[in-house]
Amino acid sequence: MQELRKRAGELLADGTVARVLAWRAGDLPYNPEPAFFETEAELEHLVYDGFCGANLSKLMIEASKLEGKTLVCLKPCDTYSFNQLVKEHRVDREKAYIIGVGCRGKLDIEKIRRQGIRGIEAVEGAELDGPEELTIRTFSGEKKCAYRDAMLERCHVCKGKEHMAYDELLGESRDTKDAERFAEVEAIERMPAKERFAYFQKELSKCIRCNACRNACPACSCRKCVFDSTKFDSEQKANVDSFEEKMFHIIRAFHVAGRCTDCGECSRVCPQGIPLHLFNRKFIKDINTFYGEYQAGTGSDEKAPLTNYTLEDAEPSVVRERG
Amino acid sequence: MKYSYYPGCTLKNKAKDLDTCARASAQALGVELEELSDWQCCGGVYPLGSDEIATKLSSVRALAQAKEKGQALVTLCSACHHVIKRVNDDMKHVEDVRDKANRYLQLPEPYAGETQVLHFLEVLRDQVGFDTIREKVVKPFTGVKIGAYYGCLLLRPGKIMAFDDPENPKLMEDFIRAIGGEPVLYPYRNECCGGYSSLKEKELAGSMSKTILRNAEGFGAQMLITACPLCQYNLNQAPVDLPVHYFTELLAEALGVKEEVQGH
Amino acid sequence: MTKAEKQAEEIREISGSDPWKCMKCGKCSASCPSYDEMDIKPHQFVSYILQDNVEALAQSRSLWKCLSCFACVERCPRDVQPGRLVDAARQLVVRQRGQDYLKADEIPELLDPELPQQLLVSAFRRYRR
Amino acid sequence: MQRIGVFVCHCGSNIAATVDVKKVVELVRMEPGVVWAEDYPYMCSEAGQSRIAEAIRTQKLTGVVVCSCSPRMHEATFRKCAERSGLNPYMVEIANIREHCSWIHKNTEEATEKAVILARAAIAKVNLNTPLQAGESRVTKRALVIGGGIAGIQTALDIADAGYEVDIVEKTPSIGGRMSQLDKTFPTLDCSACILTPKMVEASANEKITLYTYSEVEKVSGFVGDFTVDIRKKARSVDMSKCTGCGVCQEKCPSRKTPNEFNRGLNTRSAIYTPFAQAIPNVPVIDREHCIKFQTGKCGVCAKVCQAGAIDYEQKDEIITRKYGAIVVATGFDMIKLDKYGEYAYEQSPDVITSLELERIMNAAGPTKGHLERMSDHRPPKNIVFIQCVGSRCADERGKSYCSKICCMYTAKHAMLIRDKYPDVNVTVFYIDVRTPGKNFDEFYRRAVEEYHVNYIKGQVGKVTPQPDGTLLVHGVDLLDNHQVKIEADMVVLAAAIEPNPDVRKIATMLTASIDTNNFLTEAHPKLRPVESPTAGIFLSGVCQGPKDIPETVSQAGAAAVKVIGLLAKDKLLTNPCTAKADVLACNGCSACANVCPYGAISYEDQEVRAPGVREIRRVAVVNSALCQGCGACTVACPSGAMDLQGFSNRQMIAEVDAICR
Amino acid sequence: MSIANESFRPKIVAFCCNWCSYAGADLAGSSRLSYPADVKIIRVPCSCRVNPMFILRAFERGADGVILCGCHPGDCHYTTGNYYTRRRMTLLFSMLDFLGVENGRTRVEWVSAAEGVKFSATMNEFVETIRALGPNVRLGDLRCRS
Repeated sequence: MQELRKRAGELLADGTVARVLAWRAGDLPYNPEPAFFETEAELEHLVYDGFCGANLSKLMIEASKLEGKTLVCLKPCDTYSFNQLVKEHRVDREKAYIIGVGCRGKLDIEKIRRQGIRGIEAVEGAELDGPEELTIRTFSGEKKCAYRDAMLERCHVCKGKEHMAYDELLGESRDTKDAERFAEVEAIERMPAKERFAYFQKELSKCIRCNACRNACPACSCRKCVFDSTKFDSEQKANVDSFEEKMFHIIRAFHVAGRCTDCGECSRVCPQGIPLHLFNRKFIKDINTFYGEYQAGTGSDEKAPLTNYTLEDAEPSVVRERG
Repeated sequence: MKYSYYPGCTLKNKAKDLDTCARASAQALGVELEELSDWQCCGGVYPLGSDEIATKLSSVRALAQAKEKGQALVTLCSACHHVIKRVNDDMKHVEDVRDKANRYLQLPEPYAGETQVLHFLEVLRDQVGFDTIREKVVKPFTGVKIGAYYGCLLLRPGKIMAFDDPENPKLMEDFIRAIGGEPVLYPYRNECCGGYSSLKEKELAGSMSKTILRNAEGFGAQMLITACPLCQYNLNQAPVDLPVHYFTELLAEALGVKEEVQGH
Repeated sequence: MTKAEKQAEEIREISGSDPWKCMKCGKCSASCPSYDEMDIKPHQFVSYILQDNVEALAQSRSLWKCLSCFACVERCPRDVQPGRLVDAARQLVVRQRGQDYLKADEIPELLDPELPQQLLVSAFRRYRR
Repeated sequence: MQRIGVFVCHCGSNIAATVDVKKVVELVRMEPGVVWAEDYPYMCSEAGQSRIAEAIRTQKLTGVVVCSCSPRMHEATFRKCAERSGLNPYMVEIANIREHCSWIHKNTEEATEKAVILARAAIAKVNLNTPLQAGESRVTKRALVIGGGIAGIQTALDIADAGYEVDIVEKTPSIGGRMSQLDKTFPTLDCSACILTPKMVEASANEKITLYTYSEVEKVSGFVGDFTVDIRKKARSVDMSKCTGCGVCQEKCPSRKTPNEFNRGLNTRSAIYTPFAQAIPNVPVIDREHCIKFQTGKCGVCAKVCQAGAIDYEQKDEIITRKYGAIVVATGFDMIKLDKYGEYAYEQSPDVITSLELERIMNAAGPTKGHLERMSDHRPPKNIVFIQCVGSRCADERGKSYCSKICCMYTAKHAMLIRDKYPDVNVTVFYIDVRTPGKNFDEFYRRAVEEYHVNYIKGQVGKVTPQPDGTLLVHGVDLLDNHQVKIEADMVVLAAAIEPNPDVRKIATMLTASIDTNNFLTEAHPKLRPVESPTAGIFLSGVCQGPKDIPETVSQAGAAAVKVIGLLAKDKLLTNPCTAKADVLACNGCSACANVCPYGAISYEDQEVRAPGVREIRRVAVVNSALCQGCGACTVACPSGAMDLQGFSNRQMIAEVDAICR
Repeated sequence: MSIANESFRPKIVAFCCNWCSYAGADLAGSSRLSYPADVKIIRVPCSCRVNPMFILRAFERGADGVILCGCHPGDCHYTTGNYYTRRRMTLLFSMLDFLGVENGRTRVEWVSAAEGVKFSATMNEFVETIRALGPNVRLGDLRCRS
């Protein structure tokens, strides 16, 4: 963290960058938030630890419009999103100075809470070079929790410790993958249709349409979302319960299919804890099965699966035939 | 190469040569034919009625047994091959037959046409390869003009049997070349010999067989080969002096294992 | 539905053949090795079914003369495959009327020492209940 | 709010017999926006159209819905009617209550209910319609004809005659096509070459016509009026400007074993060759695959003997790019392969031949110099059997489902010619039906029977069995006499089915012209637009569209030419206004739309975007409406809905969905 | 089929491309090849014009089945449109299946302008399937607030 502050300070000072995009402490010890820093003095508020899960690449859309370069701190998985945004002409690579920051997995406060740890006052050992065990101070004393057990779901299916884009690297990264990426999706696929339906009905019923997922998702970056515009609407809008409520998540997943890098921000930010990444990951799995392995954001100029085709593609009836 | 083997009734009796020569040749070629335990007669003719089930069950039993062993099922007699291959096709594609047969048989695992049914000639062509046979031949039939007689059952209906081009087959001709002989092409090689009509309509079968033999003879054949005991019987009944052998007899002879067989 | 219609329907069902596809080209009859023995010729079989004239088919000698050589099945350009209709009619007759073309007591005189089992088995299946 | 008029057509009884049109009128009156509704027996009639025109004027209609037949039938009619009455033609929508309703439903209540729903959907759509203006595009005054057979030649001659430039691209070294392989033509029995050769000469001499022989179409882009085509001129290895056509090279060429395609492989030709004596251009090509010089490097005899120094072993394929206003497909046909018909012994016996091979045998320039003889032993045949419908009218995968149409007539011709020249020869024809619709056709067939005593037997042949003595035993049946027929023939002629030239699939794909399951090109309308492809600017000539004989082919060739001339005579074409359009405010500039556009119609520009609170320069999508064909692929690729299709907009589609599901 | 299903009149939306399937439907009409009136056709220029939004909207408004018909792959009037359709719909249908919606309710069929028989047969079969499935409840209930 100190090193990062120092290096950011240098780059601000020598004019390489006009501002720094990183994280600063939030109102609680475990909710740092994305922030721009424009002076060296402000940098003392910069933090970087296991709770800095937020993917900053989407913020580069706005930053690209500003004068001068922006220093942006990207974790290995964030760089996929960054590349995807560059590919879609949303972010100007020339306007970014990327420090590829190290990552040993990011933390999910809910996972700590789920272990019965309540009244959290502080969490120690979350820093990059911290121990394998977290020490959590609570109202009722000190609790311990293995770092690994508090990791976000997405870190258990880590895409790897390599940065796909950077100008310089700072800090060690670790591949934290210890689960099968598609295991959850497959488990649901194995359920009978009625059970699947019940499962998703239960999950989606929690949605309060706060749009947190949409706001966090780097692929969901439309200037104006179709669910906020009148482009697909008809004159009878007021008479029925709105289209968006039912279909928002399906369409959202469809719109980002082939573009989603599986960064997991949607699930991380959902205040209701809906496993929204399942939609995206189902599409990724299908794309891999039907059209060959594809990972968005690797920086290749391969065509995206939904703007591509082969003469021998599977027919839609494959869905029915596989039962 | 290990296969389940279904000999059929006639091969255990009147057509022993067809069977024993095949076994000896197979051994010489490194093919293992494992006879199914307590197989039952296939019935000789494929029941065309789409609602016939009982008459198909013996074939299904044989097929299911081969499936359990994870082996392809090899047959020699054209009639058995025809019946079993077609029943297998029904089990694969006709839901009604499949359901009913499985309900009758109560197999540990339902059978749905998984077993591959091969005629021994197909094994020779596709699995062993005629080039390999050519290399292993010790007594080639050099200069002998041999006509292949396919008959009906191996070839038709072409879509299901998928044995060879039903109107212009060449598998047995390639076989004849492999054992060093000279194949004689004659147009009646896939015409009917009279089949089971020879029981009651001896004249009909006789005249049909005669036409076939005369035609083959006319094109210079010195002998005919066949895979079917009934064809052999019918052709032999006709008053034409042209020997008709099982193809396995020639194969065993060419491979130098015929004495062995007859020694038994 | 009259009885005749019902029987014709049954034959169509058993055979899985669609006689309406027939264009009366006669390739079946040209290919049939038993043609001369038959009173109702293979191509006529199709017309008889279309006219629901099953009674005539049931009385026909042709049922017992068909060799099941499948030449008509293979060559039919319209996928009607008259051989299947013949066989279905034979089935119907054998099942419903218990007619046997082959009587048990005539068998001994038909046998000869060379005769393969296959022949007997096939003939029994074809000619008897 | 629109002021919509709804017009319900009875179509005589076609609609009114099943749909209660009065009730439809009554119910649609209650739909939002509808200010006028009426029914009429024939809306497409002049009287019907004038009712629409009058309502537009008196009721000040801003939108029109016609409930009638398919829009593919009369949408254009009603749009023109609206335009004449001062209403933008794109404010008209059709509810298809005939093909999609009255003709397929029997129950009046059901059909009426459905008709009302279809009308509602159209009304809901019109409520959201906006006037659209067709753009204009220029017309390149030059036509391309693909295929240099009689169809292509005739089309080109007619176009050239009207004063337009036209190019013929022919794959083989000479124009002439199938007709040049024929000996005589029915029903007049004139010599094929005698009537074809003058046309070929005319085509080559016409200064408006450019021939690209030994050439193929490689790439096609653009659209009606403005196609850009790459033509590959294959290396001929002979300099066309120097060659005098003396033929010495062909005589001296030592490689003589190549099957002669022109004679259907019945004899062989040299590696340097012209397909036939009257070839145009009369310049040989070197078949590099069979040329000793190209295969081994040694030889060069042709170059040595060529006085004109025309042989050029270094010649390369050349790509020519040209612009055309219209393209005519005249790719013709071939006979099907007979390898799956083993029962006719075509592959087993050289004396079993196809009808086209017989044409070559009968032709004085053919492999037997016109003497009728067996290919096996060159003896004259005594008994010839013709078998009809080999591979035609088949329900299985061995053959074709259609009637090849020409076989009955050419077989009568063959039978007659043989009986005329060789009265001792017996000729038997096995037929299923004899089909002779055409002027003087049945008379022609009857002459074969009555005058020439050709033996016609109704019944198909089961099998042809070659006998040891060289005869061919034909196993047939006489269905009328009800007996099997066995004929000892010494020659059997098969009327094999014809099929479109296999190349046509590739060409159709390049042209985006639709093709049916048999590889015949589809016409825009089977009755009313039989020489046009549904793709604008593409026309059809000859057998590529369906089996036909020479007179029919020539008529169609002329008709295609007239359509081309009609198109080229225009200076400007109106373009389809139903094109994609981007809303720059919502455009992300992500390129998803451009990635799926098949026409390259979408580009990106940095534009200044102004909106409340926004004023910036952004990368946004721009559609070139002259290139856009209006498929809509881009609209779905666009996640923000910024890309929309005019005439089929997102909101219009949603309105239709809502109206149907209401 | 139960009696309840016999009386059930499903709402079925068929999107048909103008060049092939709509013409195929016209041909079915002119050949008088009937199919149930439950099917209502919406004309689109190409199957690739069909946005998943349209399909979900139809379900939301009470459709019981949605079928999309286009030119056979390789025969698209616009060369490539149906290839995109094929991918989009495969993924969309797979997702709906994943969510537990009956996969028989959605379908894509390639019907050429010449295939009036196929058009009618397809519609008959599709209506049959939907009737057997009964009214579409699940999709309608798949909302954020149950």
